[in-house]
Amino acid sequence: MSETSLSITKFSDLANPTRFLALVARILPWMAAFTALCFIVGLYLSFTTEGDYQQGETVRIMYIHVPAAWLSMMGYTIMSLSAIGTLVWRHPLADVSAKAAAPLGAAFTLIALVTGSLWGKPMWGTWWVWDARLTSVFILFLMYLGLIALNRAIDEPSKAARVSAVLILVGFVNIPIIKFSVDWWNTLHQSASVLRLDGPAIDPEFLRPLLVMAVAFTALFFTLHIMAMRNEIWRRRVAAQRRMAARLASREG
Amino acid sequence: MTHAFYVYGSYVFAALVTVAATLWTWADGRARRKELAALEASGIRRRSARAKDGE
Amino acid sequence: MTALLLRDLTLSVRAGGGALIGVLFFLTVVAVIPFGVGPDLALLSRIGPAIVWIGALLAALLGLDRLFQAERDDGSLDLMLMQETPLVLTVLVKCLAHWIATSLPLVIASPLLGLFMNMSETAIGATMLTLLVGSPAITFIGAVGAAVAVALPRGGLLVSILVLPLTIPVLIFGVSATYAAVEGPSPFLPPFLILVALTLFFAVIGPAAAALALRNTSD
Amino acid sequence: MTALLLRDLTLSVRAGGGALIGVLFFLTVVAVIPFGVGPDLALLSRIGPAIVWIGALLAALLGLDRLFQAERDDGSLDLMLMQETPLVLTVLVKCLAHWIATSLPLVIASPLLGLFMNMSETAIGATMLTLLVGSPAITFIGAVGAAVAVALPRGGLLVSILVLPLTIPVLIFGVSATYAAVEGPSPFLPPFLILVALTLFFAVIGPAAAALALRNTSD
Amino acid sequence: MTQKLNLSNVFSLEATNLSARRGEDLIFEGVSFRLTSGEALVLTGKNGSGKSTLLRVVAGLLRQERGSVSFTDSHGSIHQRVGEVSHYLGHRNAMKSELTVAENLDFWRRFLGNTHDTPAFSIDDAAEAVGLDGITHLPFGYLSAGQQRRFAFAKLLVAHRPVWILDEPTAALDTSGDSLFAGLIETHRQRGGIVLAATHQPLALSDVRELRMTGFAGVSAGVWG
Amino acid sequence: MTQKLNLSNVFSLEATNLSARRGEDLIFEGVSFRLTSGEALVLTGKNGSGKSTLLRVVAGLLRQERGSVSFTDSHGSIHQRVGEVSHYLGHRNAMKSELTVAENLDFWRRFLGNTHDTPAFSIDDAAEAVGLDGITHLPFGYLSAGQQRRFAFAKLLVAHRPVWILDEPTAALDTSGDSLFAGLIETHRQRGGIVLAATHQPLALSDVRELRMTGFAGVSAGVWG
Ligand code: HEM
Ligand SMILES: Nc1ncnc2c1ncn2[C@@H]1O[C@H](COP(=O)(O)OP(=O)(O)OP(=O)(O)O)[C@@H](O)[C@H]1O
Ligand SMILES: Nc1ncnc2c1ncn2[C@@H]1O[C@H](COP(=O)(O)OP(=O)(O)OP(=O)(O)O)[C@@H](O)[C@H]1O
Ligand SMILES: [Mg+2]
Ligand SMILES: [Mg+2]
Repeated sequence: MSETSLSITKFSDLANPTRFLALVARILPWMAAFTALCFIVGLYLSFTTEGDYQQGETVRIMYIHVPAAWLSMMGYTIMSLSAIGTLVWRHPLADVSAKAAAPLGAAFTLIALVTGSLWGKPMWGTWWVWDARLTSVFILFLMYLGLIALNRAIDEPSKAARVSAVLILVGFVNIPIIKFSVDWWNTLHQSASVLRLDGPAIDPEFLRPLLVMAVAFTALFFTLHIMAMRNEIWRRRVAAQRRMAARLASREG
Repeated sequence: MTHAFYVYGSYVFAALVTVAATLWTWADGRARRKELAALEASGIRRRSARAKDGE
Repeated sequence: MTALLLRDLTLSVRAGGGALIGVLFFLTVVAVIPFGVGPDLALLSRIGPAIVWIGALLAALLGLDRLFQAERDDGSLDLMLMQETPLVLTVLVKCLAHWIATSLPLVIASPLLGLFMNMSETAIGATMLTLLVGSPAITFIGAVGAAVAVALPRGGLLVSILVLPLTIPVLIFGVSATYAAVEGPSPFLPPFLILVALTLFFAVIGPAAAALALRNTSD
Repeated sequence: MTALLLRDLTLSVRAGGGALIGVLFFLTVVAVIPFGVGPDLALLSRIGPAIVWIGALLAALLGLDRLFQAERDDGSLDLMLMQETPLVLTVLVKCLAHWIATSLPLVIASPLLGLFMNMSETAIGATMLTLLVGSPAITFIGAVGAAVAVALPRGGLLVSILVLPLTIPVLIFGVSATYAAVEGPSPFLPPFLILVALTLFFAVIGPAAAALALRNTSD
Repeated sequence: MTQKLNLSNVFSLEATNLSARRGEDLIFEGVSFRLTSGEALVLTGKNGSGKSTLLRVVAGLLRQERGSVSFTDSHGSIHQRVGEVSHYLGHRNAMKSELTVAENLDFWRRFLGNTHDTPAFSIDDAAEAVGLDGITHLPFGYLSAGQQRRFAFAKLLVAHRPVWILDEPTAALDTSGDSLFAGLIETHRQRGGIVLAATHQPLALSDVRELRMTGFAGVSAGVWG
Repeated sequence: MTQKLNLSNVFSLEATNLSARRGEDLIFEGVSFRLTSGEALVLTGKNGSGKSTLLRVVAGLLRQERGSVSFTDSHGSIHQRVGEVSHYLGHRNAMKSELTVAENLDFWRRFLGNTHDTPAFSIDDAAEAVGLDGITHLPFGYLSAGQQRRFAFAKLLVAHRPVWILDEPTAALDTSGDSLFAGLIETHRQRGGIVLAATHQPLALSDVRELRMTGFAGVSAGVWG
């Protein structure tokens, strides 16, 4: 009895939330500072570079639309990796990571959708079309929302994490569809011009602010993600201690 | 600027969402920290913390 | 495993089960669409394949959400989880039974439906073929949702939100293959092969994910 | 009776239940139709009302077949049958709860759906109105089927065959009233009044027949 | 026990010459009994001997082949539909696993209503009476089999009915639960209630009458004969 | 009883230091036992004390928090997945009420397969063994509660499994059913089988070990500390 309670199993050893919290406390200020710096540079570049001869000033929408679109996919990818961690290694931090990434992913997807719409009105003459890329991004948004709701619906966090993990992995098929939809169907949407095998086909004039903004958005994502993970760990810690307190109280009473 | 509405609209919207997300995350963290402090104050301590005290 | 297949088929005939419901639902749809498009037969035949496909999607989803819940409610799921037979296989067979009971009748009835929609022979043939090939994918995707729904005594609704969108690619390729066969500047084979690939893909992923969900949620 | 209404609504939110499912189904269908019929906005807006109505039918049917089965399976139906409250009233309230949970959201969402389908304001208004008036009839008809399914544990299939066709008139008058409002050589009122009459008729007949079937359940 | 009873508060449950079919078989025939306030009748018999069938006939859930059941209330008027004045606790618990215990009990309390003006228990009191206070906030589906049965019984307490029809009330219960239920049933009888119970394990009740069901009352071809 | 056993046919079921959670509560902790061929362990305890939970952990239907369960077969090889060599009879009967008894049993016989080459009962023999031959053509839903439980037990006979995990097997049974089941369990043990049963009523078994569950093993905050 006493032996088991002392011996730390491999599982809980790996997943030491306390150690994670210490790490976060150390790197969080640096990450926040880096994010802020990137945004300052990125925004400066975004508004000082030339407009496109074809798209005019609206090309500036690209500097947020494209990074947000990338991050909406990256957020889901991070959730998928976490889901693997949950199912294969049963790592509690993976549960936390997947849960914390969902609202962030949803936020960036929303940005991509809205800025895309705002770009579409002047460019295509309509806010919204049911085209393959737009539809699949919309589906991604719905899936984020669904996963958030699913997580809330199950009151047992570890079970919630395992169930969501399965769905996250199944939903991952949507990511390649988003990425390659423009190649598979000829749609209104621009095809890939930055992330291509044969190098970017875009003027460096636009590429520079785009890349800086992409880095800034990514840094923001990770900063918020580890903050949210820390919150989630605290939340569970509070829940565990409350439960313990209730039990001890009822035992005495 | 041509299409200023769309350009600024995008930037304002993106700013709103990112700032909201940041504030929400931060506020959530503060609330959790307060709860933990309250629990600590009411005498419920973490196992490891207790162990350190040599309980 | 044939035992399971036979049992599920018997059950679907005996208890509220699918069989004709898809076809009936479909007939209702066919009865209503002409009001929208008017007596324009050309138009009707144009949207025909899409309508048949949507009907098939909806029909496949009817009752799918209870695929595993019914088993859980009477305790059979426990015994199935305990067996040596890979759970994936059990899930696969259950999907198959569901498909035979609800989607296959629709595939078989689709020529009749095609006639109602004034579709050409090629269109009818192509619809039938794509349905036959593509509809299993819908069942497999739905099975994942059904398996997750078992875990949620309180929230099966969410599952459909999560899983339904995944069927859209199947639909898109199914419909576009059919149109390619009929009108055809674009060739028929590429979308059709993608459809086949999707079905095969989900035939692997679907049961595997469903089995994983079932294993992780039993209590 | 409000207790029953509230409980059923709570259940529908918690357990696999309706609430948003109709709207979601609908969104999926809408997202898919353009892939099928092509991004032809005029066509889309023409078939819009029919599609919204079909969505409503489907939403109403989802889960309706288990309206009383779930109650029987856990024994609640026995207690409901024993009460002094007229059984008709109980059935009516259960129908109402089902309608609020599954059809009403679709009615409320129909303007949004109409926008997606590129429908005109008149069309949207007419669809919403006819849906509001007509969809209860579908629920009432379905309730009869659900009750019979409980009474005949091994004849659930029959029920859908018998009951589903009854919904076709509702659908046809609903859709034709909408089109009359939009395009209109034919006047709007006659089909609309028939729709109202149908709903009132089934509001009386449906619960009465369902109660009768439940009283006569075999065990 | 009857000394406590006010005479104006005496009612009775009467069954005359009942017979019932299940499928096409006659399960029992010529069953008659009369119970007045405070009396209890326990049905015993082999599996499949028709105990549950008789209870369901009395509750009005199954139509009898012949005979009649009636309830005479304290004013002397006769009710044919005994179900309306009865609680029925069947093999199934009639609770939704998705709802919490409190939600379930609250629903039944309001749905059943307190037709007879004897005060009923509050939900917390009822939970305490079945020995499970403090867990009414849990979803019903999260409880163990015995806990579920206890709360199903608590349902009888939250709304008053003079007649209790109980089908194996103590199934899945531990010994403390057995005596708890016996106590609750005794209290109900002391307040003038009538109890009709089917059971395999002897219930620790005082002064009960017993009816032994034998099952399969014989082949009679019914109207086709 | 063990004298009948061929030594090469001796297997064992071992649980070491098991603990399990339900919801977030630790239900039991440090449960260990070892059963060899022919032995039986009976779990007792109050309602909600964790009997069913332990059985489900052993059957592999619920994941333990810590500890392990293993089965050592007659060749000495160790299986981690005890479910595969076990029959589990839970609170629910795992039979479809729309199908006839024969169809149900036949399905389970073929689905479960006879993994161990000990011959199993035919469907009619199994029905006879539980005392209900002649009604296997009825739909399962048409049976009385006790009859349903008997046929659920018959399921254990139509395919052989060395370990039987029984959760209140005799719930809803009459006294003759109790002794019938006790007999069948004894026969299984004499053939070398292992039995693990949770029950409130004493089972008429010879020479059983008993494990008393106490429920709620204590507070622990888990990894979140
Ligand atoms: C709501 C509507 C829109 C959505 C959901 C959307 C979504 C996306 C997504 C997911 C990406 C990333 C694709 C990748 O990495 O390959 C992307 C990239 C891009 N989008 Fe959009 N978009 C929308 C509207 C628009 C509009 C209207 C335009 C301009 C006319 C536009 C121009 C671009 C460009 C130039 C890229 C970068 C492509 C690359 O270089 O890889 N988008 N969009
Ligand atoms: N699905 C579940 N989720 C959460 N908690 C549960 C669940 N099932 C049971 N519990 C809790 O676990 C505890 C043990 O339950 P278990 O079913 O093992 O008890 P038991 O000993 O079998 O009781 P009984 O004699 O009533 O069958 C109970 O307190 C119960 O509330
Ligand atoms: N729905 C039904 N349809 C047809 N026959 C039925 C039905 N339910 C029960 N029977 C038959 O009626 C007979 C009596 O069943 P009943 O449930 O009344 O027995 P019981 O005395 O309650 O038995 P138990 O102790 O097992 O609960 C049984 O032989 C059974 O097979
Ligand atoms: Mg009975
Ligand atoms: Mg138990």
